[in-house]
Amino acid sequence: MSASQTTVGRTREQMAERVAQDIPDGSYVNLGIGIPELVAKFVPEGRELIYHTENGLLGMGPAPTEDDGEPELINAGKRRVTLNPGASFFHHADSFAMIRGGHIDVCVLGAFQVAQNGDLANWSTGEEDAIPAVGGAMDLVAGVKTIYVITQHCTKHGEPKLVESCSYPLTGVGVVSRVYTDLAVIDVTPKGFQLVELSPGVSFEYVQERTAAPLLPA
Amino acid sequence: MSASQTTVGRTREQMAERVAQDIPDGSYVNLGIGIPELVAKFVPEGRELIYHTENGLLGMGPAPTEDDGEPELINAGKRRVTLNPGASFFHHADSFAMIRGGHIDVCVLGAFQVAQNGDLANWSTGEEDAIPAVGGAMDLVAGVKTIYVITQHCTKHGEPKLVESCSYPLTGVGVVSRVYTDLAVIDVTPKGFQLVELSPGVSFEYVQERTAAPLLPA
Amino acid sequence: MMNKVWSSAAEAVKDVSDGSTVMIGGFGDAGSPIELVHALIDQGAKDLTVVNNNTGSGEVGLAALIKAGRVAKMICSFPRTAHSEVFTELYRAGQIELELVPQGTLAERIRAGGAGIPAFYTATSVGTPLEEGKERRTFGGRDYVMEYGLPCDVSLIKAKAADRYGNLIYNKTARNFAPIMAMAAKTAIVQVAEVVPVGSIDPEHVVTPGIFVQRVVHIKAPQHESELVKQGVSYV
Amino acid sequence: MMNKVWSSAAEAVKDVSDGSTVMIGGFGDAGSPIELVHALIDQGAKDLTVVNNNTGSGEVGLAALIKAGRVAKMICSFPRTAHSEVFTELYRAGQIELELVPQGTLAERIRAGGAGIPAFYTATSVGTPLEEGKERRTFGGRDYVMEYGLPCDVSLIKAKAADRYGNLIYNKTARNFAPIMAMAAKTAIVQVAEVVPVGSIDPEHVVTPGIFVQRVVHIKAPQHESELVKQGVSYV
Repeated sequence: MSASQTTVGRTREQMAERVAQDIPDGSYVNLGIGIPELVAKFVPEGRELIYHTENGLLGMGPAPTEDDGEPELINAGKRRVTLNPGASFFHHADSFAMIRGGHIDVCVLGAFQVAQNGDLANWSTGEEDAIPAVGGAMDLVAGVKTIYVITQHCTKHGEPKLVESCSYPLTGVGVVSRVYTDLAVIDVTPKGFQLVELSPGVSFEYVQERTAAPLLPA
Repeated sequence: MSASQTTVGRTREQMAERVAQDIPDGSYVNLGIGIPELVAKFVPEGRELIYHTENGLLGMGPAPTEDDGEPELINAGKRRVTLNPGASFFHHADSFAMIRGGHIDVCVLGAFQVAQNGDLANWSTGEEDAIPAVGGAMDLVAGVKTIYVITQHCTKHGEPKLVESCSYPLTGVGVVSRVYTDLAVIDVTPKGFQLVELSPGVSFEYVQERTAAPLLPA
Repeated sequence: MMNKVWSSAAEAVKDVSDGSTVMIGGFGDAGSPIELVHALIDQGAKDLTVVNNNTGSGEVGLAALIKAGRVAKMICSFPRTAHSEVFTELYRAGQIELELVPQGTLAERIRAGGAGIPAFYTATSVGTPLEEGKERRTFGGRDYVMEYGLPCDVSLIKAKAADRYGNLIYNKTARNFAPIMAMAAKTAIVQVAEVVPVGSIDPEHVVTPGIFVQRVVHIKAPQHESELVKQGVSYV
Repeated sequence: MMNKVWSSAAEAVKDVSDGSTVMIGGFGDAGSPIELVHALIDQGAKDLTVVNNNTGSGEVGLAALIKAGRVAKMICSFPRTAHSEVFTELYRAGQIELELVPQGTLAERIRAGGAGIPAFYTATSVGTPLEEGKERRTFGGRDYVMEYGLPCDVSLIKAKAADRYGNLIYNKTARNFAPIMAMAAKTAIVQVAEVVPVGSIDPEHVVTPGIFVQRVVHIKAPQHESELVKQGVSYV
C-alpha cells in the first residue's frame, strides 16, 4: 500500500490548493504549522483572507524573502513572517479570546487520527517516554467555528488515519468538519465519514480500503 | 446633637485634607464621587498619586477650568476631567481587572453605615420603592487593597453612621480599614472601632456618644 | 474583498430581530452611539434585552429606546440617571425588568461572553443582597460567587475611526465598554467619525482588531447626548 | 516622586526568593527577557516554579535557568523545543516537574490571576487526557472544565519602551504574554530598550498601564536568544 502513495492522488501542494478553494472570501483563518501553512499560497484570486497566529497577530503575511524579517515578528511556529496591511498586534489572552470565543472562522490542522464522529488526535502519540506538548491545538479545536484537517490518508507505514475511534490521545471531541487527504475530500457527518470527492484517478474502493471506518459514497 | 455638627470638628475640606495625609507617595488611588473627590486637592507637596477612574483612565487630572474640557474625557461621576502626563486609556474590563486584581492601593468612599467589623453599606438605603443602583462600589470594596471611608460622623438627623452592624444593605463584608469623619479618625480592627485621633476640640466622650458601637481609646 | 463599511445606520441595523439581546456602548456622554440607537428606534425591533451601564439620559438614545417601549429588560449597574425619568417610570409601573449587576462584574461578564468563557468566579457582591441566587464557592480561603458570561446578538458601539476591515481606535474615555461589547456580539455594529484606508492605523495602536467587528457605519459628526438633552430633544 | 526605573537587572531581581513562582515572558525569539533571566541565574534563587509557553532554547535564558537546576517545576504548553535538550534530560531523570497546560488556557489563567478571578470554565481539553483531575460542568448544553487563575510572585518581561511610571509599549509579536504576566505578578520586572519621559507615550497607545509594573530596567541593546544559541553560548 505504502509504495503507491507517492504516485496516487494529490500532492501536498494540491491538497493545500484544494483546501484553499473551500475557504470563503473574508474569512479569519488560522493555519497550523506544517502542511496547513501551504494553504495560504493557493488562495484563489480575488479572495481576501485574514490570517491569525496564536502569538498575537492578525493580518499575518507570508514569510519574508531570504533571511530577511525581524526576530520579533514571528508566527506560532516561531518562523519569521511579514505584516499585511490592516494587521494588528494583541496579547496572548486576547489572541485566545478570538479562538475560544468563536471568532476565527476556519482552522486548518494536521492529524495523527480522525475518528468518524469527528474526534481528532494530533498532539500526542501517547508513547510512554515522550515529553507531552500540546501548544494551542486543544484551544483551536474547541473554539474555532470550522476545523479542517489536511493529512496524508495513511501513515508512512500505510496505516489508515481515518478510523472508527482514535487510539491516540484526543485533542478534541467531535470537532472535525472535513478532512482533505491525498486521496479524497471527506466530510464528518452524523452518519460518519461521507465522501465529498475523490482525488483525480482514485476510486471509491481504493479510498475505502485505506479508511478504517465505513465511507458513505458521494 | 445635629445642631452642633456644623460647628464641631472638621469641615468636609479638612476631612479630605486629613485623608490625603495618609495616602503614601506613589499610590494608585480611586476616589469615589462626592466628598472623596476633594481628597485630590489636598495631597501634600512632593507626593505623586495616580488617579484611577472606573470608566477607563489612569492618570486622571483635575476638572478643567470653566466649561472647558471634552465630552468624551470624563470620570466615573460623568464629570469632565483632564489628563495628567503619563496617563493611559483602557477598556472597562481592564479597568476592573485593576480593581478586582488588587492593583489599586487606596479607594476613598462615602458611607451610609460602617459596622465595627468593617462591613460597609453605601449603595442602598433599602427603601421599598427605590430603584436599586450599585455602579462600581461592590467591585471597589472587594478588590482595592485599602478602603478608606470619608463621611460625616452622623446623618443629618443625628443618627450614628458607625454602628455595631449595618441595617442597610451591604456593599461589602469586612472591607473598611479606616473611617475619617468630622469628629475623628477611627480604625477598624479585629477588636472593633479603634480611635486613632480626635478632631481638634472634640472629646473622646463626644465621639463615643455619637458612635453606636464601642470605641477603643487611642 | 472584505468591506465591512455599510451605507447607513438604517441598513446596518435592518435585521435586528425582536427579542434580541443588544449591548449599547457608552458611559455618560462618552462613546454613546446615538445615531445607531436612533436607527434602531426607527427600525422598530421590540422585546429587547439591553445591556448598558445605565439607562440613558433625557429622551434621546437609549432613554428614547426605553420610552418607545422596545426594551423588555435592562441589564445594567446604575439605572438611576440625573436627567431621565424614563426608566424609573416604566420600572415602577412594572413594565420593564431590571437585572442589576455590579459594574466590574458586568464588564467581566461581557468580556467572558466574547472570550468563550461560560462562567467565572468573583468576590464582588459576596455577602450583599446582590449575591442572591448566585452560587457561592471558596477558593484559597476566600468566598466568591459564580457569574455567567454574557454574549449578545448585536452590539451598537461608537469609535473614532475604522478601516474597512473593522479595525478600531477610540477617543479617550469613549473607549469604555466598546471593545468588550464588540467581542461579545454575534453582530457588532460600530459608528465611526472617520473611515480610514486599510494600513493607515499602526498595527501597534489598533484597540479593537477587525475580527470583533461586523459592520461599520460612517457618522461624520456624531451628536452628543448631553447637548441633545440640554436642547430638550425627544426622539420619541 | 514615583520612579520605577532601577539601576540594573541585578538590583531589580535581588529579592526574588527561593520557591517563588516566576513568570517569564516571550514566545520564541520574540519578547524573551534574556538579560533579566541571566540576572536571576546570577542571583541564585532556587526551587522556582516557572511559567513560560516553552522551556527555552539552547543553554541561554530560561534553558540556562533550568540547566542550572533552579527550576523545580515548569508550567507551560509546549516543553519540547528545537534547540534544547535541557528540559528533556531533567524531565526524563525525574528532576523537574511539568504541568502541561493548553496555550489558551495558560494565557487565560494568567490573565485571571491578574484580574482577581480565582477560577473560570473553558471547553478546551474536555474529553482529552488533559481534562484529568479537572472538574467538568455543563453550561447551555456544552461541557466545560474548571481552570484556576494563576497569579505569581515575580514576572520577568521585555518591552520596547517604558516611562518612569512603568507605562509600556511593545515591539510587534514580542507583546505575547507580557501584558498579562505583568498583571499577574506581585512584582512585575520589565526590561526595556528605551526609557522615555513621562508624557511621551500617547495615552491611547499605552499597552500596559504602569499600575501593572513595579520595576523597570534599561537594557539598551537586548540580546536575541536565537543568535546566542547560534553562537553556541552557554550561560551556565
